[in-house]
Amino acid sequence: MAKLTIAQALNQALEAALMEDSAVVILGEDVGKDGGVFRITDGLFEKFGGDRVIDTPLAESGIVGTSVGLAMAGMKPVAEIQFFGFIYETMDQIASQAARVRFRSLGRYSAPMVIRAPFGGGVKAPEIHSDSLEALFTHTPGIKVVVPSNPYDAKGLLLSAIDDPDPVLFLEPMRLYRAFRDEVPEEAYRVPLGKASVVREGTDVTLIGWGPSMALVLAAADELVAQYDIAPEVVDLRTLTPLDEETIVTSVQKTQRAVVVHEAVRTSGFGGEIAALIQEKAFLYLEAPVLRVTGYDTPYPMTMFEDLWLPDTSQVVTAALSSVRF
Amino acid sequence: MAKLTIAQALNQALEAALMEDSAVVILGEDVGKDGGVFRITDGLFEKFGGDRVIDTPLAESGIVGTSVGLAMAGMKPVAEIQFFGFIYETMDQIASQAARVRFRSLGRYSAPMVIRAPFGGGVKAPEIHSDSLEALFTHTPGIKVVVPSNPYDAKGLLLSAIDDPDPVLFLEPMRLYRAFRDEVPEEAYRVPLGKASVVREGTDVTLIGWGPSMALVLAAADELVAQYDIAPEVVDLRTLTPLDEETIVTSVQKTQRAVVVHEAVRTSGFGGEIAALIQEKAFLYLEAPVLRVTGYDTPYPMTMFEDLWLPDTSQVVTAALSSVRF
Amino acid sequence: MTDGMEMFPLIQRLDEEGNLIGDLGVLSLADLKETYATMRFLRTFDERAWNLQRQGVIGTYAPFKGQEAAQMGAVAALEDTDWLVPTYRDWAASYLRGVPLEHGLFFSKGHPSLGDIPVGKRVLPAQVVIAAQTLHGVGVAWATKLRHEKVATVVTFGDGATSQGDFHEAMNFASVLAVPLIFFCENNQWAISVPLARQMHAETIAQRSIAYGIEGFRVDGNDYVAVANLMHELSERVRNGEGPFLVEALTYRLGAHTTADDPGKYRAIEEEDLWIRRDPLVRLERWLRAQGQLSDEDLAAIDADSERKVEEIIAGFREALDI
Amino acid sequence: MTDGMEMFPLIQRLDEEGNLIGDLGVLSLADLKETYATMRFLRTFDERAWNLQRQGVIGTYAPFKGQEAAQMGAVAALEDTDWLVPTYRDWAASYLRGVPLEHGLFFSKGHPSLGDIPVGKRVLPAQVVIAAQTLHGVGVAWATKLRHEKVATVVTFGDGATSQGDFHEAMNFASVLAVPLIFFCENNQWAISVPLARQMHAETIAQRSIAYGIEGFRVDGNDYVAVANLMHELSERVRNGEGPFLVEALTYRLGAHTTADDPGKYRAIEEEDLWIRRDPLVRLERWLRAQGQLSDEDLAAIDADSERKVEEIIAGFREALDI
Amino acid sequence: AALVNQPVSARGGRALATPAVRRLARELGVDINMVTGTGPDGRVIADDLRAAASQPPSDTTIVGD
Ligand SMILES: Cc1ncc(C[n+]2csc(CCOP(=O)(O)OP(=O)(O)O)c2C)c(N)n1
Ligand SMILES: Cc1ncc(C[n+]2csc(CCOP(=O)(O)OP(=O)(O)O)c2C)c(N)n1
Ligand SMILES: [Mg+2]
Ligand SMILES: [Mg+2]
Ligand SMILES: [Mg+2]
Repeated sequence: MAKLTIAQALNQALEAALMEDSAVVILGEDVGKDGGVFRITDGLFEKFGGDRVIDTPLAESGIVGTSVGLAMAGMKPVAEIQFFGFIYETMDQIASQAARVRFRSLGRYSAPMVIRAPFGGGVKAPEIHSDSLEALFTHTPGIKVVVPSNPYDAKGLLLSAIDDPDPVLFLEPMRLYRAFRDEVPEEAYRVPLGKASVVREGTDVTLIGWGPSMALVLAAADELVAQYDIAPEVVDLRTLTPLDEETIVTSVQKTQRAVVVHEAVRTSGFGGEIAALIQEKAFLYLEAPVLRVTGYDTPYPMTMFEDLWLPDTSQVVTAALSSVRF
Repeated sequence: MAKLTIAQALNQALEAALMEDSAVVILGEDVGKDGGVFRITDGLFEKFGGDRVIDTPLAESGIVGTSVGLAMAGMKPVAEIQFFGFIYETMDQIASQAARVRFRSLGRYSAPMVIRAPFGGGVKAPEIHSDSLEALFTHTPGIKVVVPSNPYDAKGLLLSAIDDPDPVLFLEPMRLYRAFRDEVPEEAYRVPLGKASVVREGTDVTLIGWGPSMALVLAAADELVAQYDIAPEVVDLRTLTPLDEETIVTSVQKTQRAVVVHEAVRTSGFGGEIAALIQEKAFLYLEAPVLRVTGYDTPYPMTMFEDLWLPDTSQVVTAALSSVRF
Repeated sequence: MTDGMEMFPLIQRLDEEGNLIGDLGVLSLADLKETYATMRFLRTFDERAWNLQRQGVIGTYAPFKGQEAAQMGAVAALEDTDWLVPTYRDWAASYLRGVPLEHGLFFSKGHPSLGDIPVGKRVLPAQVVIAAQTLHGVGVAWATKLRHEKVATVVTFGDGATSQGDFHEAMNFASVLAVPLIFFCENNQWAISVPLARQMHAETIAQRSIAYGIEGFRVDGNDYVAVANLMHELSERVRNGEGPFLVEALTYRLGAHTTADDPGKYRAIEEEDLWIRRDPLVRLERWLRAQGQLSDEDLAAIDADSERKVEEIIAGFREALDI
Repeated sequence: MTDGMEMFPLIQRLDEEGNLIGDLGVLSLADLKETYATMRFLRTFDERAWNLQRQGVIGTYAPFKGQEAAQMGAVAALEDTDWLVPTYRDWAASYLRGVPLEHGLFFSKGHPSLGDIPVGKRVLPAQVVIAAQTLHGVGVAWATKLRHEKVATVVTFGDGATSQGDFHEAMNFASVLAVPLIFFCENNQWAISVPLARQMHAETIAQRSIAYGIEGFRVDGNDYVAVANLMHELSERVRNGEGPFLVEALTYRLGAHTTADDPGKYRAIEEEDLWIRRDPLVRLERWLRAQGQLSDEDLAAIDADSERKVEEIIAGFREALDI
Repeated sequence: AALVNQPVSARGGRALATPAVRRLARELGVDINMVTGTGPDGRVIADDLRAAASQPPSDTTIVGD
């Protein structure tokens, strides 16, 4: 099997989708000739032509709003928002439009569309480019939020997202685009939406993350095992909504402790929802409060200081230790 | 002292602000001659003229974006967004612009501006008009979120919001605009931002709400006392960010139980943040999980069914009872 | 600076006195008789809905009174395979495309059936967020183009909607992508309490087409003959790949913005009177009478028929909702 | 359909051969000698910044090479009390308004000092979100109008920015409110990899002014004499309450979008060559030489001076960041 | 209804304890508020409960069921 980066795995998924279904079109800023600023759509314009892979004018609401129309009329648009921070421009078209099509029309229409966006920090990008805003969409009924953290999931989840009959926000951890390679099957396999993955079994504390934070969580898990003889269970949520509550609750009922890790600012981040859920569903099992390792409650800093701002492995280790030792 | 509705109290606050400071201007859709669709700015156009109370073109991003410019250049704009559901149009100008002015310019510029918006359900308004989206902004560093629930607070908080040197989102529970009257002093008093109010002292369970949900919380509290001999402590948050953690934690340490009530959909609502916070800060005191009474995880329904969808007093009572009996 | 009125002279075929300027174009006398009956029925419905709200039977209703010719003309040229992407005031237009008029009542009642477009009818549910549907119109038209279907899409919106960023993005996308779409603006000159002159500084909405390098048209929206003919021409042209186009239909909201609104607060009675004289129904009636095609008896029959149909609709509505 | 090129003929005063068409207008020969020296210095800085990135000293940098005349002209007429509301590529324009050039390096380094505008200078921090600043420009200009200050505001943005809804809302608000603002578009013909023809269907950006009922101008953005003269005229007019205006300055991004970008993927070398011949610096040099006002020695002196100043800036920058 | 005598825990009648310990108290049928905590800050820990459970019930305490 070929070893691919997340970027390559995504490119394969998009190519497979374009081949499988003539209703699939890719649109966004610079996704055509340029192959996207992160080269995720590289080569697709050349292979499928300008009717399938479309450079749009520079207007995010336009990209998402026309996608809603395309989708209602039977196409399957896969829109790229160049950086997640620019998603603000599209909030009405996502939350009041795409997410409500099925509801508004009593199922007469649906909006089978995917909005892809690179997100997360650590790549020294300018202001607004690195923000983690997934919690805005986990609070938006009608849209699914999917966040892969490795090449295998990236390909399989993206194909499932494109198959989905309703809108899916697909968030790609840009720091991990080319950070490592994994074995990725050639064929167009699917990874189901709505299922978390227990990437490491353990008994002492459940570490929960998604997308970019999985890198820290996995490194912290190694350290906990190696240095502290602690056996963490590691859960990669993969899909934030609909949330796989069962996997989370089962794990915490076993370990009785949990730490949630995300890059987004702390207040009202998705970590708060996870903590609220755990204390509600596994209350009598808890030996320690659910702890959160997150970004600070400030705007994402200028990148000279992003490493100071971003949660890191040692913070995850510290949180896990305080949980275990509580 | 005059007994005023929330609507009248807000009108008084706006009039006082326009009189006190020539930098204050009011802008929005239909705020001028029409006095606003809820008549909150009634009479102000006549009193202060079209340079101070301005009907803008129909464009919310334009309203907020020009307000950012006005504020950076020394004015104190008070912008009205006709219904909170249309705030999506302005997300970039609020979250990436207004909220970051001070941070971006290292304090060289600031954006002293208020964005007012009626919100919440129960008034049989069309689609998108009734959504409770406060959690999108509690997740936005750099902007304060203020939500009065009664006439006295409404006036005092709005004046404090206008005084504030940074942007404030001021959310007005439209169902309560004219629901009842309270004594409101004539003068331009202030109610400080960032301070919750313990509106009823009790020992058995802490009920937490804000804005429209306070109506249910207070009714439920009465019922708990009268019918179940339970003494709830009632906290009206008034300001969501910055949050008055101390008041919440102190109360829950005393009562050992908490129920949070909001109209917004459950997942990633601000109730999740409150629950996460309580289990973290008062963990060893908790006799029961923090419970949430919220809207369902669906788009706000067509209003024929809104009463079925909206949280009601009996749900708050039930949650308080399950907490106490846990 | 450009004089929009001069660049986009008002297209008219039937003036407010009921005089035909030129000919009927693609329309026939029979068409106009039918149109008149339908328009009268729609007017009856609209006024009746208003009264139902006043009686407390339904909630907030947005009347289309005065805009019947614009809405009917907007869809006059559409085939079964064509699309309509409407806004919240377009009950008349949607009705002609197969959406029951009850939907207007469902809307005012906050009933979900409002969104239940009959299967096979190519109409989107009424849009509440101003201008959001303009982008959906672009997407729908683009989908038909990508599939090489020979169909036209019409997206409707108000004058106020042209201030929104989405309108601009839609016009720009549509023109760059050359999609088979007609942007149809019902310029009723008010956005709730804001008159057009405070909504924009340009003289006409039609001139906004220039910003996108496409053709624009300004038509008397109270003149069904003019609107229908223009839309026949343009929908044929978009089906042939010549779109998009922008049409400004100059009309007037004779009623309040909604039943929750009081126009007395912000607009002059003289203006209303002026536009009452320009009523689209009146000029059609005058012309038909002048042709000897409409007698008092005909009129009584049309009215009776309208009443009956409206009663039926309301009965069905009440039954559906059990009220 | 309207021919934008015809309606908005390109305003030129110094052609690419260095021939003056007409006269210098409000500028003097001395002005142009100084302008040339400054432009050369700015070019030196920009090229040096590019190299610093290649050496790994700084991060992503957005070069303004080729757009110097447009940026310098945009602010040529501004007084101390006037405002500039710039976008992320406007280091040259901001520099002339009192913002140290280091800020361009701070930006590429992700250093917060980027936003630390010197006290007393009426410039906003560089904007990253495309078109967001156009609305801030309207607000700033509106504030000055409300306070009856007699000042002009200039907001700058790229061609790509004109596709955003915020641009439209800004143009519309500005025209309705009649604010003293000049919208200055640096049309460098590319938005990263997207050429203007895929960005919009209209022939010119200037013609978008018609949509708002305001005056628009299309000027050769590589011709400092033309841009500076136009901005003198317009800033005086906006101070007198005649604004807003839209200016399209036709220019070209000679470099890559940023140091992270490879234009070879999407644009033809012939096009780049064409615009190298239209370099704003070259035509100024030709003209000055023809006037006998620029010798090889003068040039060497200017270069030496530029180098020295750039070295100083970089030294200061390295010291500030301790790198 | 439960009839309870004067609580003896660290803070005026209400025990400090993790929810998991509270569960154990339920399982053992011990009124956690009657148990003296020996954990950090007087927190009731599992061993405290087990000790309390192995003691014969005091005649003044009846835990209702
Ligand atoms: C984005 C948004 N902002 C505000 C509103 C509230 N609103 C409803 S109708 C209306 C005026 C619309 O005017 P126009 O587009 O001219 O349409 P008309 O009502 O005249 O048909 C406003 C401001 C809304 N529905 N959506
Ligand atoms: C809202 C938003 N969308 C996308 C981007 C990413 N982006 C940065 S520059 C750019 C192209 C801008 O083109 P133009 O406005 O012509 O300015 P130029 O770079 O040519 O100076 C894009 C798409 C952004 N910064 N903001
Ligand atoms: Mg917008
Ligand atoms: Mg209107
Ligand atoms: Mg450009």
